[in-house]
Amino acid sequence: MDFEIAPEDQAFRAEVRAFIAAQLPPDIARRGQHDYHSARDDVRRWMRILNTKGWSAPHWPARFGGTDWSPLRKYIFQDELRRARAPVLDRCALDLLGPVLCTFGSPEQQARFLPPILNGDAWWNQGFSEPGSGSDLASLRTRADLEGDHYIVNGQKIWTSEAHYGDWIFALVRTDQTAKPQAGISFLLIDMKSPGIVRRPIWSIDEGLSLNEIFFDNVRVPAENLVGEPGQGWSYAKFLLTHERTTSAVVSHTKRDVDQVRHLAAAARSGSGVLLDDPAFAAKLARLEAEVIALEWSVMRVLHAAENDAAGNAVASLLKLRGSELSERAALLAAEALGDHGLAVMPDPEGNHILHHDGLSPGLTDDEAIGVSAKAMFRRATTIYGGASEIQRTLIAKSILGL
Amino acid sequence: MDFEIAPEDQAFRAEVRAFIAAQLPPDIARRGQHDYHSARDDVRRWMRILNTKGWSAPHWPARFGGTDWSPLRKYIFQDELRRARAPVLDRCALDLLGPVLCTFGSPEQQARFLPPILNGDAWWNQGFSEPGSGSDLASLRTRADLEGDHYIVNGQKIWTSEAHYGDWIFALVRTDQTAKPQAGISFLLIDMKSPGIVRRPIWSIDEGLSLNEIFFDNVRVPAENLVGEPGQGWSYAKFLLTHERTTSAVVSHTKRDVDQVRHLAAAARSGSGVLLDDPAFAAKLARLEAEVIALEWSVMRVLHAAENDAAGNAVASLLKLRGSELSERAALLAAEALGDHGLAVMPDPEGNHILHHDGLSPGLTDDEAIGVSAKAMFRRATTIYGGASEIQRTLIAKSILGL
Amino acid sequence: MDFNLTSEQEALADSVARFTARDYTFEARNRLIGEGTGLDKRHWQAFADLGWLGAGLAEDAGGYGGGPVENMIIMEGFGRALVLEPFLPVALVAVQTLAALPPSTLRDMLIAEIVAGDAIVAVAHGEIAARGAPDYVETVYEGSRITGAKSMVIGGHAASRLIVSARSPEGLGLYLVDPAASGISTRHYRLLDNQHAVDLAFENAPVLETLARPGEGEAVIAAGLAHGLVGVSAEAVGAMDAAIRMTRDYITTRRQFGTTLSTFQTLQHRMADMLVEMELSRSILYQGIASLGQSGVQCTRALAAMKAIVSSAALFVGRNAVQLHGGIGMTEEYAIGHYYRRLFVISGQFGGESLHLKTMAGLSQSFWTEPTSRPSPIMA
Amino acid sequence: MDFNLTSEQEALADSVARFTARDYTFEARNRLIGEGTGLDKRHWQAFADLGWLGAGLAEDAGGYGGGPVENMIIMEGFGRALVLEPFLPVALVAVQTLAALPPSTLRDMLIAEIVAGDAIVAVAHGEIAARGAPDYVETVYEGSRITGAKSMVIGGHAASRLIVSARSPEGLGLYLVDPAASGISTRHYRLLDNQHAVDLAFENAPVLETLARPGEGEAVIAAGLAHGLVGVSAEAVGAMDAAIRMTRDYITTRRQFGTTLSTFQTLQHRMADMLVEMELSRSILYQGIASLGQSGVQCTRALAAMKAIVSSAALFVGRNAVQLHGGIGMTEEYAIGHYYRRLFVISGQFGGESLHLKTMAGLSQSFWTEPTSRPSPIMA
Repeated sequence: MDFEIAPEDQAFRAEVRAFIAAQLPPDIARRGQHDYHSARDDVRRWMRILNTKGWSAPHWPARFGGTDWSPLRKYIFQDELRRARAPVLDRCALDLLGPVLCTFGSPEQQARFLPPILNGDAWWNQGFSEPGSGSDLASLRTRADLEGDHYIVNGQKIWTSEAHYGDWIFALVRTDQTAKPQAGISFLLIDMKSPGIVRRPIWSIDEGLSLNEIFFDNVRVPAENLVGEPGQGWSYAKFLLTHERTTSAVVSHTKRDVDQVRHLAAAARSGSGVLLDDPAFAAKLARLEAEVIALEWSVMRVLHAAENDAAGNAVASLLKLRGSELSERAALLAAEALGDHGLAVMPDPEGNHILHHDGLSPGLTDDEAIGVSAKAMFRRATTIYGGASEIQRTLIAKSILGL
Repeated sequence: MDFEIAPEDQAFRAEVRAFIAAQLPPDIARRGQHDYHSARDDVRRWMRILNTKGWSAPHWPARFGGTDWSPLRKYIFQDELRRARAPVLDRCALDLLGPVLCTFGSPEQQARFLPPILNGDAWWNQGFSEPGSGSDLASLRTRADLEGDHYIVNGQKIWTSEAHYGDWIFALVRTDQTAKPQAGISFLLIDMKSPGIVRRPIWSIDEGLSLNEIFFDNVRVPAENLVGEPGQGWSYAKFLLTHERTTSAVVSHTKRDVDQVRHLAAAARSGSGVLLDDPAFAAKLARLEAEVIALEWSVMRVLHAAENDAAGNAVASLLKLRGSELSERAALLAAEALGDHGLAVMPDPEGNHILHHDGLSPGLTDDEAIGVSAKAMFRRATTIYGGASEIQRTLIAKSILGL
Repeated sequence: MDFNLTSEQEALADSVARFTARDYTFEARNRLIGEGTGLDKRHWQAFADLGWLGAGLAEDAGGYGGGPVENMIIMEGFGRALVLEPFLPVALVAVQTLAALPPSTLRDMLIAEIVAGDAIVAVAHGEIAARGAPDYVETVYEGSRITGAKSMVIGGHAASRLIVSARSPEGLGLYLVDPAASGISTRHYRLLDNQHAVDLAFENAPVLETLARPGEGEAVIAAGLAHGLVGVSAEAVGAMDAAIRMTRDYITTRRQFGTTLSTFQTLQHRMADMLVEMELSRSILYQGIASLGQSGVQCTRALAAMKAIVSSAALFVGRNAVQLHGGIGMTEEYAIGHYYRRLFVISGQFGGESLHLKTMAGLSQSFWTEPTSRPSPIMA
Repeated sequence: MDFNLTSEQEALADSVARFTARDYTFEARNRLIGEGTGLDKRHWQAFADLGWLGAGLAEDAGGYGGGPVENMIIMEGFGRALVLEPFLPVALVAVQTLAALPPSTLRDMLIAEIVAGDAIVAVAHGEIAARGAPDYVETVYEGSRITGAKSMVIGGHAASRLIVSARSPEGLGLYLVDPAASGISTRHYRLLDNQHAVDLAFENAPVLETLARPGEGEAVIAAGLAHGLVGVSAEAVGAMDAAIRMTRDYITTRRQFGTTLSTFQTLQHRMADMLVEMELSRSILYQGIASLGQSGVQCTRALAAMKAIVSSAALFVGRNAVQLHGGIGMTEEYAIGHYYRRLFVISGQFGGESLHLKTMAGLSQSFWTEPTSRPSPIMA
């Protein structure tokens, strides 16, 4: 056993940090301080910069434009991006679709779809959830019927993140109505400009827009856009959900949030002093910090565990459960740090993410404070999406404890 | 609505307080400060003093030696007993058996069994739980077979509190093997001196003795000792468990414990100051205190609610659930206040409650500190006995929320 | 003690329920949010016409003879319906602050105007650095002018008059101020629950009248805040109760994995815990009301305990109501999220759990302290 | 980084498991408790013979070349079996305190005697008012004499020598003391988990030798305590893991309401949470070990975070292990209650959660602070 990070990996971190510091455009960096979803243009610009360095998708195989970094280095890279508050990239394309295409896609699909992702040109959405299917994906009903060399897609997807940006969507669709629920599902790539697609924004309780509903009405999709084998969609979905075992911990995000809370609390007046010196608040922050440390070291264990290592799997299972809880707690604590203003709606100064265009704002000037209350509200979703905490506990009880 | 306590009730409290102050023997009062189960002799002496005043069993009907006090006054009386740390009386006899005998007992049973209870002469045990029945009472197996004018009792009871003191036991026994599980159960009074009874002490994790196992081997019990109708034992048990809807909150005990924590923390050194001035500890204590206030006012609501009032029942359901949690938390906080010594075994200076007679002790001299760590351990049981917290939550979900 | 509503109180509760059922459907409320002021003048007139603006005020102070129980009934009903108008800051905090002043023509006139619905008066007392602590005031009164800043004055955007607290060497005073006066700048914003509030900056701003002289303001403002704490706690109880019922109804109908969500034991137990939090909040709310007639220290402890419990319960119930709804609970278009937003704001309003625990810690009262003969009751 | 045991470490873990399986059955442990010292001389000799007393010590300091990982392996195994002997205070705290001293004949001799099992040396550092804080020492060293009091010296009842920390104007010094010397009174007691400890009172007690001069003791004692913190956390992980397995086995066999307890979803989820607490404790334990090579502040923060997590996890797992067992979990004669008792003591040992959160709060480190070039590593 050796728990030290090797000097080469520390040097790698320094290299990444220096690159970001030099290359991240200042205006994007400033917007990154705000707790809003990254703007489409910022993501595109930043992806192109990363692409010039070959760092758009480090976790893809090198032959598809990725790298051969170790799991630890891939983690360090993401960690430094979060530290710098670089734009949050198109995770659906990079983390979900990319690995599936690299593994199961045809050479034509790989050649056609992967490069635009690397260059930030195509934004992808994930079309899994449907109304009524929630955490129970096998019950999905969107159908794709083969007619000649096209699938005709009908149905509805929901909770589609960033679909208002989306150029393409990879969707689970039912191509065989007679097979068992999980066996009739295929993995289909659909151009969002196709006739018959309607998007409906779902404003969320933070008054922000990231979720959408998508309706498919006789949408024609070329049969060549089906990935892998028909009826294998379920196994590809499971592949992508387990492929990245540590992302759901969002630990680098939460580390950044803890630092943010400290920054805000050091500036927040509390009586004649500052909030960071209030023992009760400081203890809450310290507790959060300790839990985040424990989470990060759990990530380290998973990064270094073999794929089929039982202990590694056990630890991986807790990452989403606790990572999501800490993510929300960090956001709530940031709002608490702002006191009265943490209870207020703070519109994005760039004019995005506005449901009610009333121009009202408490007028915070600290970039770190902007959007904090929206984040506190939005993070309520963390323990719901991607398998609710209740589902995670059942998984842990059954798969690890054998209950 | 009126939330003020009437002046007459406040005067009543003052009267009770004055009586206890004048009558509680100093040696008993001092032992009352220790967090150990009350000694049999202390209970007997104190019951006789209360009996001279007619206050042994205020909640019994007046014609059986009780009082016609309002529910609030009965509560105030118990509250003042706890405030003074008077001995904890034989609750099985007073709260459980008494009401059953007053309601369902024959005149002969009432005349024979009630007066010795009032005078502290007879100590009663409750014989409900059995190995394997736990929270599932209907599955009990101890049988009583009628032979002539005697029942022959065979079986085993467990978790019998204070059975090492017991003169008599009221037990649920199966008198009809053919009836449905709950219908074949009767309520039988058994003299603990009967041949065929063996008691086995069960030392608990506080190294104290309050629990016992009782084995019945062909124990002959006169048929006249069966209370009410054969086969009605289940309904009597339900009657007694719901008769006192507020006792399970143990709120006066916990109030006393909160004051104890404050006392200990004011004396406990912490660096160059005292623990009570440590903001983190003070906040924990304040949180506990606030929850106890909420619990006590929940008790008030139940005391003033009609028996069949749905809202009152809803509140009554939470009393055991939260009362037990707070009871343990108060004990844990008292142990924490003692620092290193809260981790130590503290033998009762009177020589009772000792499992390992090794004479070792951290030598605390504050009567309020003695037994604190034992209490912290013993209170682990509060959320288990009398219907575990998990059972209580299910009851609330089903009976109040209709889930 | 009597925990039952009188017939008049029943009638008041019914009246509130009828009003909200008719005028405060979720759709109607959404329309009001869209209008951008959080205040419908017809609603406000209805509050006046129905007597609610003076329902919790003694007759000799210009009210309709009720007290904190009447306020509780209204606020609980408003909590159930997520009423947006600044009833609490005006009809509870401002009115009870005024009522704690010695009688005077000015005081009586202000109360009469508020009760009639003709004036909206808000109390500008809290400051950003106070974080809810009632006794921390930096704003200064000197030479008939006020300089300083006040934070999150709910309803302040609609107020024709402000009651401003400010410090002098002799102590806290209260001043009547015209928000349109020179030297006052206003920042209007929306809270997460769609209530409207303002931050105010005073730079040598003139006062119209002195309401409480320096050193006399502390007790007066404490009385107003005490009613505010009770009112917001009652509102929380109403909102929690409604959120729990809504969640119960949702999980008993929503099907997943071939059954309704309500059959899952962990969800049942979560709902039991939510119910417990709500009922404990209601219990300690009653205690808070009882404390309004008690001496200063006892009242301070009681209200701090109340708000500490209510703050944490509000967050717990609100968060879990969304959790049990799943994705739909996160949407603007579904009601439960708005309950969470209201409960979130309530959790921090008048100070959060930490502040009130700190207040309690500073008092160290035994549970059995004799109620003394009420030396300094917090309300008249 | 490598999270796998080396083959030597695997062998050590197997060796510990074999020893505890043979010598530390629950019945054997109960017999040892009955004997009343918490120390079986044959066990201690076995620890020496198996090389465990020096397993975590570098060769040049007189050990067998291992480090904190070896200590972790032993302590985790001891935690699983609830070993009673004062291995942690002697082989970790005392040995590592000595190892942090500059080499000297005396130091090397003491280490050699401990490693050989010939001497039991305990560190008398904690004081009742310190509540676990490592830097609070009132005990005074003046004129070659010690006056003051030390609290909960685990294993102190069996120690032939004590390392006592005491304050002089120049700072903290460490002194070798004969516990039988004049001026020392000892109070021997048992902890709730059946470990034995002593409180010591010094009244002008003589010292045998000065180990660290005034002002040089702080860093030395910090090194010993750091290893103690890591060791007790490893012990907690072992005890939690064993308690979780035991509880899992119990609820999968125990029947109630016509089914096994393990079919109830709330119990499944509780067990999941218990497992999560244990795994997070293990993760942060690794972090704690990694920190031993880092600079003072980073190490202090890391160890405080570790113990804060472990303290609360130990209580949570211990309490719920008993809860899920029901009544039988409360009995002395059943093993799970002893796990709770051990985990309860661990939770408070070397300071509880509150203390360590306070320590962290005083540091305010960013997560991305660059590891500097190790200016003042906590261990040699």
